[in-house]
Amino acid sequence: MARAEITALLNPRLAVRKRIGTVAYVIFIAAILIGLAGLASLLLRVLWQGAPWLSLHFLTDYPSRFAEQAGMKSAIFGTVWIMGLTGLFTVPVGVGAAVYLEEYAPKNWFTRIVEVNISNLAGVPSIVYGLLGLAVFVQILALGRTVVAGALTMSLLVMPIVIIASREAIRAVPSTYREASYGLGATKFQTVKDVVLPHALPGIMTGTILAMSRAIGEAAPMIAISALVFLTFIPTDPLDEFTVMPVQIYNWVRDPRPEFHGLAAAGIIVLLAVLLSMNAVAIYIRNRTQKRSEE
Amino acid sequence: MTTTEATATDTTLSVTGLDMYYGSFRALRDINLEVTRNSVTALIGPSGSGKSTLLRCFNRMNDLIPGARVEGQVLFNGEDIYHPSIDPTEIRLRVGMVFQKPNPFPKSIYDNVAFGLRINGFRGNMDEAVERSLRRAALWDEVKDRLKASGLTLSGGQQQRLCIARAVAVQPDVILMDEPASALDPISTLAIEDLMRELSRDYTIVVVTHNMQQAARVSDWTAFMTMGEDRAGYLVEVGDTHQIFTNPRDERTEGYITGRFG
Amino acid sequence: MTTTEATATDTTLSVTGLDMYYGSFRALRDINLEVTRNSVTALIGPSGSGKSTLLRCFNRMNDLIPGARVEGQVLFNGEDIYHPSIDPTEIRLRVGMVFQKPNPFPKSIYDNVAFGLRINGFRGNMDEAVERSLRRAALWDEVKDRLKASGLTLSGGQQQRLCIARAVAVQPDVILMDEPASALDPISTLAIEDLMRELSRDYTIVVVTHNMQQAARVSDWTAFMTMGEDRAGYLVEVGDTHQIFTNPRDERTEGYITGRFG
Amino acid sequence: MQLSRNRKRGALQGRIVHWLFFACAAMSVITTFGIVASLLRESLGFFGEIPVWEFLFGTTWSPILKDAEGNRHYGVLPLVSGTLLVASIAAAVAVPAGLAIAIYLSEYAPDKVRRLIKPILEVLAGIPTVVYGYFALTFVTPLLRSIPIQVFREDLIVYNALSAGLVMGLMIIPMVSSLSEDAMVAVPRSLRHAAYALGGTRLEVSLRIVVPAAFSGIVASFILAFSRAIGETMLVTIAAGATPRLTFNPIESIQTMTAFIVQLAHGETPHGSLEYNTIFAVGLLLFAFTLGMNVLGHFLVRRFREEY
Amino acid sequence: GDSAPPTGSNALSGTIQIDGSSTVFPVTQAVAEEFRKEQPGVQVNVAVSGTGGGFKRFTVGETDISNASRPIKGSEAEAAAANGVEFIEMRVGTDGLSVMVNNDNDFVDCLTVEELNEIWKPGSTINNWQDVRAGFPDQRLRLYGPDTDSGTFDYFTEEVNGEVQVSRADYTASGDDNVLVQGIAGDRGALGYFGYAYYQENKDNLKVVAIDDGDGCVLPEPSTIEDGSYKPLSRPLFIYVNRKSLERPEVKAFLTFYMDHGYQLTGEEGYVPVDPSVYAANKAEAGL
Ligand SMILES: Nc1ncnc2c1ncn2[C@@H]1O[C@H](COP(=O)(O)OP(=O)(O)OP(=O)(O)O)[C@@H](O)[C@H]1O
Ligand SMILES: Nc1ncnc2c1ncn2[C@@H]1O[C@H](COP(=O)(O)OP(=O)(O)OP(=O)(O)O)[C@@H](O)[C@H]1O
Ligand SMILES: [Mg+2]
Ligand SMILES: [Mg+2]
Repeated sequence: MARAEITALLNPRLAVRKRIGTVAYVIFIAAILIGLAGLASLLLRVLWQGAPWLSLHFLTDYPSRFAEQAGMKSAIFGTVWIMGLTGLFTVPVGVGAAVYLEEYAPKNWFTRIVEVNISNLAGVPSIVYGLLGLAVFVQILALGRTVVAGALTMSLLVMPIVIIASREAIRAVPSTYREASYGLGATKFQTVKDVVLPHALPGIMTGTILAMSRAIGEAAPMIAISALVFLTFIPTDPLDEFTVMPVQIYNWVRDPRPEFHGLAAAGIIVLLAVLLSMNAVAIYIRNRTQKRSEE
Repeated sequence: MTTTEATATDTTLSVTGLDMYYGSFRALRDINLEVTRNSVTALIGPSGSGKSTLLRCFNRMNDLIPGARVEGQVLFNGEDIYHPSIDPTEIRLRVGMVFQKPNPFPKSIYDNVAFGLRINGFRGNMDEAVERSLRRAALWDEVKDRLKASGLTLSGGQQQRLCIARAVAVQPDVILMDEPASALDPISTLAIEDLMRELSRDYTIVVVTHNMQQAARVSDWTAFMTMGEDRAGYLVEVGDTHQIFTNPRDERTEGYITGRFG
Repeated sequence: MTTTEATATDTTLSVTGLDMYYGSFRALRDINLEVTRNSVTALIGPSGSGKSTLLRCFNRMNDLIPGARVEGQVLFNGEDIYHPSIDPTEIRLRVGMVFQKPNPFPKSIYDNVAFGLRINGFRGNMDEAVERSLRRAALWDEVKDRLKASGLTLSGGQQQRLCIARAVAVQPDVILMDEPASALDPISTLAIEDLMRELSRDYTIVVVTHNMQQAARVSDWTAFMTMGEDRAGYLVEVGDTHQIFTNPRDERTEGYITGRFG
Repeated sequence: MQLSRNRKRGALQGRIVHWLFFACAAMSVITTFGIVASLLRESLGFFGEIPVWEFLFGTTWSPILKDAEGNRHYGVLPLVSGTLLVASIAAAVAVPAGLAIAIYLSEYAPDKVRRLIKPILEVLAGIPTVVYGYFALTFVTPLLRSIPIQVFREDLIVYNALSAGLVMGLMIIPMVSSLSEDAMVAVPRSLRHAAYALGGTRLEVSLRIVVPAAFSGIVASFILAFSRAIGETMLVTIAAGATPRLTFNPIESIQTMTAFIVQLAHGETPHGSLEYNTIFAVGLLLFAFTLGMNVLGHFLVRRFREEY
Repeated sequence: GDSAPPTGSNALSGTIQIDGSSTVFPVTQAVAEEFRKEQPGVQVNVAVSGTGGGFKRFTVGETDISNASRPIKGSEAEAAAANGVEFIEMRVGTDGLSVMVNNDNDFVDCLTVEELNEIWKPGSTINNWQDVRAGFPDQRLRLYGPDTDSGTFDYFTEEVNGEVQVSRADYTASGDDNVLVQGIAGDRGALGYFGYAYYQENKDNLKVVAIDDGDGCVLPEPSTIEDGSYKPLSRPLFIYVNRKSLERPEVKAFLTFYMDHGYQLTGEEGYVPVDPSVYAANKAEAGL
């Protein structure tokens, strides 16, 4: 068959293909708009319903059976407690695990198992962590439905996030820094402590903030841990009982009185404000360090 | 500055006053070049002189790079390929390309060759077309028993011939090759060189190469490029390959060919 | 095979029958070499011949590569550095290293120099020690006003001198340098070369270089390495630099030095 | 030089530090064991009384409510069907939308647009799920009910799988899009160039070359997102209902495995009772479900990474 | 009692642990909230583990007060005795379960207990109002009720179906009464039941159904619930107090406050308070 015949058999229909391409493009854009519209309507809905209920006393008052008097003080303080302890438990262990995997671990089957295991733990539903906390911390270790039990549960839940992010950060430290340090007679621990970790710090912080913002919004495991619905006190030590913001919001959503839905929305606004500022800080740190390493 | 001795009707590609920019960086400056039909033209020159860039101007592959911009004219069979009414996909159908690193699709050998035909609505006998293209690329005997195997299972040299078969399948007029053998072992390289000579009976071939011996062996015409202080590439000299290699007119060409510089 | 003319007491490092493996790949074969105290020894040879590998055997940096293994003996001041009772960090303290790409820590200039002292429990006057080291590396005048600035704010050549100051600070016996100037401009390169000559009055220096002129300029002794068909690197010839460059005994050495091969 | 160094102490310290770091890493394995052991421990009592097969294949779930004969039923299939129903609706939203977004971001979007849109989508992934539950219940369901079709106006009740599934779909879009995009970005540029050089349009190159080449990564993103949907708790607790029902009708109220666990953990059933221990049995099943899918998903992610 | 803010010596501190029924919870929560204004130093934790769950903790001495929507069972009392826990029972009010239909429903005003039983018994297949009673129109019937994990459910099933937790399963169950309210308000054919308090909150959106237990149709109203004529869906609400806890001044103060304001707060929360004399009697028994 001659070339001309082949060329004749081709039917590039360019106009049609181009039109199909345009249609597809419109579909892609539409998909993005769906996502953005979903986000926008969610935020607007929350704002619209919650804004009238926002006020200073909402932050400084305890919950009440009267919507006008209700606030989320105990939930805010409970969340602060849980976050603080969770950070305290998670960061050393998570960073330690990451350091082990990146700097110390031999390439053997155990290391493989640990790695696979961590990525799987990241996918375990949060309510399952709640059951773990309920069985192990509340019941077996008899810590009760306390802040410390809640924080331990939350730590296990967000640990994989910290580990994965810290590993990325540690891996990004140029190996020339390690070599220079070893070349000066530093031990492995000195190299890790004085060279690797300082350089990986922004990445670790970003990962930690993201982990914390996950923890701040988790309600399910806290519901499994704590049955407290009404709390007029803020925890003063780790063995106090507690409630947290998302659980408070959940209780308000469940309330049959419509004005409490407004409170729930107001609570959501507070929660999202905290969350978004945490994310903004994380993004800021990420951008700043990216710029620096490009320099 | 151009010194092609072919007549106008024998010219497949004709470049006039071409400037090419990546954003604000001018990568090519005032290129003038005619490419003769059914022959092999070699582009040689030091690294960074814009050989690949020029090659990609011929089938508008540069369009894919954000910020890339062309000024001047490239005529393909007398038609301005940068004219607004021209669809780059159509140009690419008629000006095929083979890349430095063999890049078969992660599909079967058969589907690799059939890809271009399928998307272009080929209505003939596909099996025949695939076989013909593989034969054309001197690959048929080696793969005829495993057309369903993945293209990635082939050796490097076979992969490159598969890529040539893939380019040949849609029957382009021109085949552009950017260092097609530089990632291959010497034996595969010779096979590709033979293939180029063979294909040049029916196709116009433009090949970029770093290998002087290769340029001397396979090409009819040779164009030498280099770059100025501003890093913009330009064409120093174009001519009959034999003449360029034995008797270059420009001393920069001579310096490059004899390995004194570049 | 070794042809050092120094006496035993003048020998800082002495290598006997050294084989070195990366996993199952033998990178070095039967190396025998003596390094003379307070002199510059250059390691030259084609890429992949194992120069860096050999250099890293001298301060056990290869220990950090999983699967790396050494057979044979390396004596440092008469002591076997691969003896099980020896702590590699102690060896590295006494055998310093400067790398191809300047790699100051992302800390202040001061902290870069102080780093090695601090981790080794230095109890003297730190400011003095830092100043002395920076002077030693011919950097003091350029940085004395901005010791708190990040080491990364320096130019490439300054960074490399900072790395030398850092290495010098802990007062090692030997300084290993792996192509210390290859990432630098010519002027910085000359500064580093001067520095090497200067330092060799007090330190034993082993330097890997690709630059023949550099080897000829800075070194007292030159060792030429190449590799066999199995890609294992071995030592062809060691000798007085002047002799190696003017009158090599081995034709492979001559071929390499005159640029005919490698 | 006034360097001092206690080598022995250094070595010992090095070993201690090594083991400390090792212990940190081992924590993750201990956590997994803890999960399995505590779920098994608590559900053993349950399986002592209820045969496993009856649990797994029974079609009625009423661990509290008794039938006419005064019996309770422990067949978990209604919870499983409820879970799969919501997750499937979510997948039906998130898979096409996420894939389309991924194609757009990886093949079409200019760098600036991509850098703007990705963080916005990540915000979607970071919103607490109680918020999604609230949104589904107080916004999406009323919205659906305002659609002038008989099915929605008359038959759609406040708790339904549909709005929970739709909102969950919105929630997992970023997961699909970002993992799929990673997979597509990893496809070598040279393949795209080859396809363009053969006269392919952008869409053809995307759909015929990039998507197939990234296929296992894309499938992995689907699986991981689906697994996330299965494990999602608060959204369904708030919006999908508390009616264990073996149905695939999206306008019905159903109950998922996760919502059941919350219901009992939060409710009045005394701890330690057989009814109460059902939550650990359900938790065990849920864990097995998501574990299987995560292993598969991560296996696929790794496979596509090794391909090029 | 005196409701002067605490000054100096009479400011109390300590923690009071309360657990138990979700039905009584709103009342106790209201009391705790008001009490806090008087004694901000006293921490009152109110949990909801259900009447049974609450007694479980109460009888081992974990809690000071247990909310209950039924009298303590013999077995629970024995457990308390075994653990050395002595307690006082205090009646605080009455709850009337309300049966609801959609506001647009113009054909149902009253249902008999038998009809309710026919509808709600396990295995019941009644899905259309015309099967409930001859003369009712052809209108799809859909059922709403509380979560199976709630005291309301237990109580309703016991009274209507004869045995606790026995019920048909195919109804829309929700722990969130709001959903029930909304569900019934939005569904022409709906029928549902929940606590009287929630009906009170949503009087305008829902239509309440009178119940005929053989003595004619009776609507749930404070008077009918209190005098017991609203049968069988009214039930007593209690709190149980550990006698030992009573030795602590903060518990004493709290209970005094509870009994002083119980009448008002019970009413505010939508239940029917008992006669003021009962609160006084409670106080007397506890020695307050
Ligand atoms: N995508 C791009 N964006 C910006 N600049 C580019 C891009 N591609 C190439 N360049 C620049 O254009 C100039 C010419 O590059 P080109 O790749 O055409 O050179 P070449 O002659 O093919 O070199 P080589 O022999 O190394 O392949 C170089 O300075 C290069 O850095
Ligand atoms: N970490 C490693 N693992 C495995 N093989 C290695 C490693 N480092 C080097 N090699 C191999 O060992 C051989 C010698 O490498 P080496 O870097 O020592 O050569 P060189 O002489 O320094 O080369 P160059 O001049 O390019 O720096 C090479 O074949 C190299 O591939
Ligand atoms: Mg090129
Ligand atoms: Mg080297």
